Amino acid sequence: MMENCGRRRFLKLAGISALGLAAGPVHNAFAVSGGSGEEATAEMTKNESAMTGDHWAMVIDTRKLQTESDLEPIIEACHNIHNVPVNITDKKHEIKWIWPEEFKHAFPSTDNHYVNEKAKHLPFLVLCNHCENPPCVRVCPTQATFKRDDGIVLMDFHRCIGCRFCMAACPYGSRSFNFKDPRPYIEETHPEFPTRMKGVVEKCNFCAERLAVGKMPACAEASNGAIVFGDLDDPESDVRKLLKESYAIRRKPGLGTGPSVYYIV
Amino acid sequence: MSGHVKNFLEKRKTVIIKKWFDCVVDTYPPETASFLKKEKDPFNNPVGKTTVQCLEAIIDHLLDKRSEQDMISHLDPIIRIRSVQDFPPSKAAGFVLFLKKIIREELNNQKSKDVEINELSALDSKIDELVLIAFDVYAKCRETFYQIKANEAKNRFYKAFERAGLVTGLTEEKQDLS
Amino acid sequence: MNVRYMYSLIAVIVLFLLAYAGAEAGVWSQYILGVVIPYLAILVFVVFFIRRIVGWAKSPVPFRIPTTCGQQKTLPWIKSSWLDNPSSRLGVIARMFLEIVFFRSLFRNTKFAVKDQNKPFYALELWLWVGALAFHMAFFTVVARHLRFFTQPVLFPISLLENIDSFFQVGLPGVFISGVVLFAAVTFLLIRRVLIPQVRYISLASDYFPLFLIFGIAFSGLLMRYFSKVDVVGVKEMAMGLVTLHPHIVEGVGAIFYVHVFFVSILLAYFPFSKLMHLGGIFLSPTRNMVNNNRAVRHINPWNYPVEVHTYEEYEEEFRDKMIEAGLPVEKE
Amino acid sequence: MSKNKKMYNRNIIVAGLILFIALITFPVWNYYVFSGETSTAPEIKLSEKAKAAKECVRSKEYMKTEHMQLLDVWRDTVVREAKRVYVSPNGKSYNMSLSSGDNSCLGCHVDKAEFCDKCHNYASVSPYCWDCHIDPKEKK
Amino acid sequence: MSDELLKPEELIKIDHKIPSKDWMDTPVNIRKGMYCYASNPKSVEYVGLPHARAWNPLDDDWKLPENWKQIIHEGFKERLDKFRSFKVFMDICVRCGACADKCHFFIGTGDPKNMPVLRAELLRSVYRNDFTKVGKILGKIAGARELTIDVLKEWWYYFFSCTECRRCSVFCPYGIDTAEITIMARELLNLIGLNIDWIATPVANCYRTGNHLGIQPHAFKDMLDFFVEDIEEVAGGIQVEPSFNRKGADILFITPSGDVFADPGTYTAMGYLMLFHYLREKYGFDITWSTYASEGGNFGFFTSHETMKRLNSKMYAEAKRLGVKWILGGECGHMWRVINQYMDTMNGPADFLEEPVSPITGTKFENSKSTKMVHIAEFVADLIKHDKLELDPSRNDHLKVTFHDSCNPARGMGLLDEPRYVIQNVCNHFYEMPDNTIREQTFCCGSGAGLNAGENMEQRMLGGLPRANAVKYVHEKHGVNMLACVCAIDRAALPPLMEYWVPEVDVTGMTELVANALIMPGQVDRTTDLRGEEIPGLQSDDVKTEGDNVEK
Repeated sequence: MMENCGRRRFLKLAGISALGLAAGPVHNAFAVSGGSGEEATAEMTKNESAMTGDHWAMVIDTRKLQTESDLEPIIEACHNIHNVPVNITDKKHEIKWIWPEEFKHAFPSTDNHYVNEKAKHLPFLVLCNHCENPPCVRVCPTQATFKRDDGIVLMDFHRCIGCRFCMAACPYGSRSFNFKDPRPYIEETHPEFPTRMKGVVEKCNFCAERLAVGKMPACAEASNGAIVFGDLDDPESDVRKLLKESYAIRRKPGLGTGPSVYYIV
Repeated sequence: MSGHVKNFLEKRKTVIIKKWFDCVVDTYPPETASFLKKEKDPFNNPVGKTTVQCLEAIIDHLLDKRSEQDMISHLDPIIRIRSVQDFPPSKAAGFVLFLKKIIREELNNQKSKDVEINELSALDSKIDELVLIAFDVYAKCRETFYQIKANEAKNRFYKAFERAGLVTGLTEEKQDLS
Repeated sequence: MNVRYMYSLIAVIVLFLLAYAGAEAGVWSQYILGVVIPYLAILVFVVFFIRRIVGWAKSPVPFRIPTTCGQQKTLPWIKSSWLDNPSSRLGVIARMFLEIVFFRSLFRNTKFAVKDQNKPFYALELWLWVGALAFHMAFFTVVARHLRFFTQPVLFPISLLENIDSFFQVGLPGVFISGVVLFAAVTFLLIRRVLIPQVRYISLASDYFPLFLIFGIAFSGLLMRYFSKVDVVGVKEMAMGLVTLHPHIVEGVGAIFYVHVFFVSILLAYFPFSKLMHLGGIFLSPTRNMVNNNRAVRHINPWNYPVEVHTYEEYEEEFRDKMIEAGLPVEKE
Repeated sequence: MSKNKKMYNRNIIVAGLILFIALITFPVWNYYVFSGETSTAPEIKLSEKAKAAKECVRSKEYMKTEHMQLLDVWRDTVVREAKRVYVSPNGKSYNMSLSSGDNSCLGCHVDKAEFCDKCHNYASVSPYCWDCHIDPKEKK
Repeated sequence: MSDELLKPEELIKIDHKIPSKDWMDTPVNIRKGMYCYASNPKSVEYVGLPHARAWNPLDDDWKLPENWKQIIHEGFKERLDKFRSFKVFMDICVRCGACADKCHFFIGTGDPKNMPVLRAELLRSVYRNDFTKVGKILGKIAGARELTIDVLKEWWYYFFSCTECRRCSVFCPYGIDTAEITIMARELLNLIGLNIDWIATPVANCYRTGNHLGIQPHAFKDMLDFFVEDIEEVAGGIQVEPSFNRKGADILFITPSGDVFADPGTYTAMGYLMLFHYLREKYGFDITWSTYASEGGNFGFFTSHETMKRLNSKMYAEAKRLGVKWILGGECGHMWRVINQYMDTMNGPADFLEEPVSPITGTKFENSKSTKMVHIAEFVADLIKHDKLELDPSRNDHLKVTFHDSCNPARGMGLLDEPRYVIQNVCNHFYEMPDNTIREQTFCCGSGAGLNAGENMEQRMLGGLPRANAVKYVHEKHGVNMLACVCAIDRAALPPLMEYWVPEVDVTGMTELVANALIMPGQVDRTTDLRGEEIPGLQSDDVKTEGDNVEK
């Protein structure tokens, strides 16, 4: 059943659905005689242990992340398991999923010119905001970037054609482009997760592959509780509780993209 | 003539011309008809282009007051062509009559109540008039044609010989046919 | 219903049924379809193709009759059209190249249209050109790509071609653009022949037959690749068997493969007896492959023979008196 | 008049015909003159694990011709629908992954070179799976 | 009564949807006005062509020789063996249809068999039946059919409805040249005595007297003498002195006899005389006319290769007899196709002549170094380029000129820019017709290749319609009133064509325009053009020119 669905999409993409219509009956005729005529009876399901949610979100407690060295293990954990090529020295070609940013860059629209000295020098951990209204999804011509039902803005690397419209559309600079083959720049590849190829855009995926097997995102796990991940639509969730307790801000709220990453300051 | 017919013609002009053109063009063999309809280049398709231009002009001026001389000039190009093509006179000039049927069809289609029966018969007689003019034009074209034919040999050779004084004795009878 | 295309359609359907039945009947008939017929077809193709060309070559080109489509080479300050009116071998080669590879004469189809009253503009009427070019280019690419079945190891240019052809990485297996274009183009050419009355009128059964056949070939090919898969490794094994002259049948490859191969064989065998010979003929077309240097270099007609002429002497004999009277000089007073 | 034996423009036409024959017979002489490589199709060597498992996610025939389609479906389903478990017609569950984990394709068919590349090379198919996915054995 | 006959519904019904029958099953309908009379047996006999007899195309019985099928079959075979063009063109057409709407006869008449592809199929169908195995086995399915009397009649009708203009060949992806096929078909038809009189009689005349009207030598001279008088009148006392058959002249001049005998070619002939006179006075130019080779045009070309060769032979023979250095050719269409593509091969090598050099400018005509014959447009263009002619283009100011490329110089030679250069230097008002109707895409006058008869006037009017239509366009847009050309058949065929379709436009030759503008040495004020018409502006008070009151 699922396979049928997949084939339909393929046809649409290939632009030869007309041929497909004509081919259908002939295909069936041949299927009996040659090749394999097996009926598709397999099923595809989620893992039993998979975490499910309606609106995944992240709350970063900046009070607990005071210095660059607090951030380092978190970043490393992420980049490591996702095979992010960290050895690229050329700043312009740098690939990053999660990284430290100064306050004024992270929150440029705050109209307070006189930020307190502490916040001014505090490194803020930034990543893809998995917006509620993601502009990157709107501009993607191949639907390689899409928004899942659980709120995660995900990239299908198979489909990315490297047009970089999404990079232009993202107001947070959360996306990086592979100008060259990333493999030589990865210290140790992690076989569980694929690398990318040249000409593909990448970004944080909220560890969708870990959620699928019931694990928390790598950054949250490595943060000693400074990063909390959970379902925003669940009033009982940790994130909701946190947000109820403390004052939190989001990046560039004026743009109306609705980030799912909150910062407690 | 009152304005109803005029309005109607103006409103449905494109459709009427299209239908009329199709009818006229269908007087040719089908392979040719499709060429005449399809080919847009006026230089690769002078017959089709002239035909459509003339039909347009005729519809535009059908109800004009002082139309006889104008109508001749509108009918001339198309009939000039048809008169040397392989048509009997009835077909070469009779295409005008298609208009009657087409206008009636259109009136029916539109369920137009505005146009009264006497208006319609007035229109019919306009078209009849047009047919007669068309026959005049046809006759004129054929006449021109035969004059050209008759004159050709004369113009081509006789004239030159005559100028050269190589022909004598016929000068009195010489009449200019051109 | 037009009998001409019905004949051809029925012929192709019959061929299909033959191949289909053969593929199902057993190994012996598969052997005929997969080995005997392809060998025969190639043999017929090569032998009769050459015979046809040699046949043409046996007729001389008595006169130099290029169609000149541009300014001749003349006074040095008048720019001549070296390509459309070639005055040198090089020009002819370039002209032939553009003709054969890009169908330049078809491209010439300009149309003139008057838009606003006095502003004429030219448009190119290019559908036939686009269709024909797409068809031939795609056909060539598809054939070249098929060499992957006939070479081992697969040669670099062939894999390169494959990579370019599947540039748009859509789905799995990746879509070859050439295959889709070929199918679309052959459909277009077929529909054009059936639908445009003018072209239908001039078309013969022998115009529809190859189109239906190639349609069948393209269709079965696409079917095999994208829908009703066959055992590609088995296919290659059989193809290599043909190439190495150790032919054999691989079982379980699928009937559609035999249909495909049978259609291709028929096309090959039919080729030398049909208008498809324009492939060879275009090289021999005197109006295109000759230099227009007629007045500068004498062309020799191998069968030139003396003819009876009306000599000056005979002429003077008849009119001498009148000539003398008119004061015209004569040879004999 | 003409003897009907002679060919005109003989040289160029014969040269053209020789070129034509050379092109047509290219695969044959290419094989005999240059490659000479064995023409038989490669045998797939199953890993011990695969042998032990006896069956794949689908039948052998199905996998032979449709594996690319299956993978195409898998990758979409995994990425876009977050479904990662494949329950085969006979009820067994598999991890819908090309290369990660024991229960993935390469988890069972451990030798990519033997299992994938051999046939792909033979049929001149160069899937771009491995541009991103990592063969655990090749892991740097 | 009129109700019965002319009910629109009925008319429409009758005319709608003629069932599309296969062309092979549609027998030819030889229509009045659309065919030329059969050849006069005397003419056929005179040149010794076979099966001379009186016959009528409208009769059922064409009085064919008993074994006509065999004659055609053998003739067909012989030509396949002799002409690669013929053989290849019979085999490789794919019927793509690119040529279909390129033929002026198809455009004008709408007769589908006038599509070049179908015209050729008339012959190809028989070829398949007689000479290919597939055709023999599959017959009609393979597009083959037997040669029957109906097919033969069809051949005769449609191959004498082709002007061999080669326009279709330009668009054919294989360069299939319908002219070539028509030439072969006409050769075959001539084998059984089927020709048209407008070809057969000129052929006989050319053969005997040297020109297609059969004008005898003294009359030819008289005619030119008359031009001498005329020139004296219009050119203000200039006394030109043409010479004839003069041995030892530098150059021999050959032009179609139409220029000497038929209006408006005669004005072109006067132009030649004035030009030569000017050059003699100024530069000592030495040229002679010939009464023996007094026809450049070659109607043999429309009959058979052999006849073409027989007529063409006179040019070299005369040049040799007179001992000239090279030959200058006048304005003519198919004459130049023959000279350019056949003459040297057929009747050369002309090793008794010298490689042409302009005695005035010293220019070597490299492109004609073997054939030794130069086109007058090339010659004059060279003179103008070297500033050897004193010209006053304003004398042509009353003319708004467009140029019609004649088929043969355009597509069988490539003479496109020379005449344009000349005309633009002698006229101030020059306008081109639309691009797809000029140069290599030029439309035929509709009367070429021997179809310039009187009886087929409808055919000529329709064949010339595309050309006339383009002229009409520039006439309406720019006020063009003069159609220039470099072809004698054009000068004969275009005037009636213009008279019918665009009556305000007249026809001229290139050299007439040159002579109009040429400032003759010692001339008194010229107030008229060569036609004796007052040039507006040069007269104290303008007199309206006559042409204006021609009735519409």
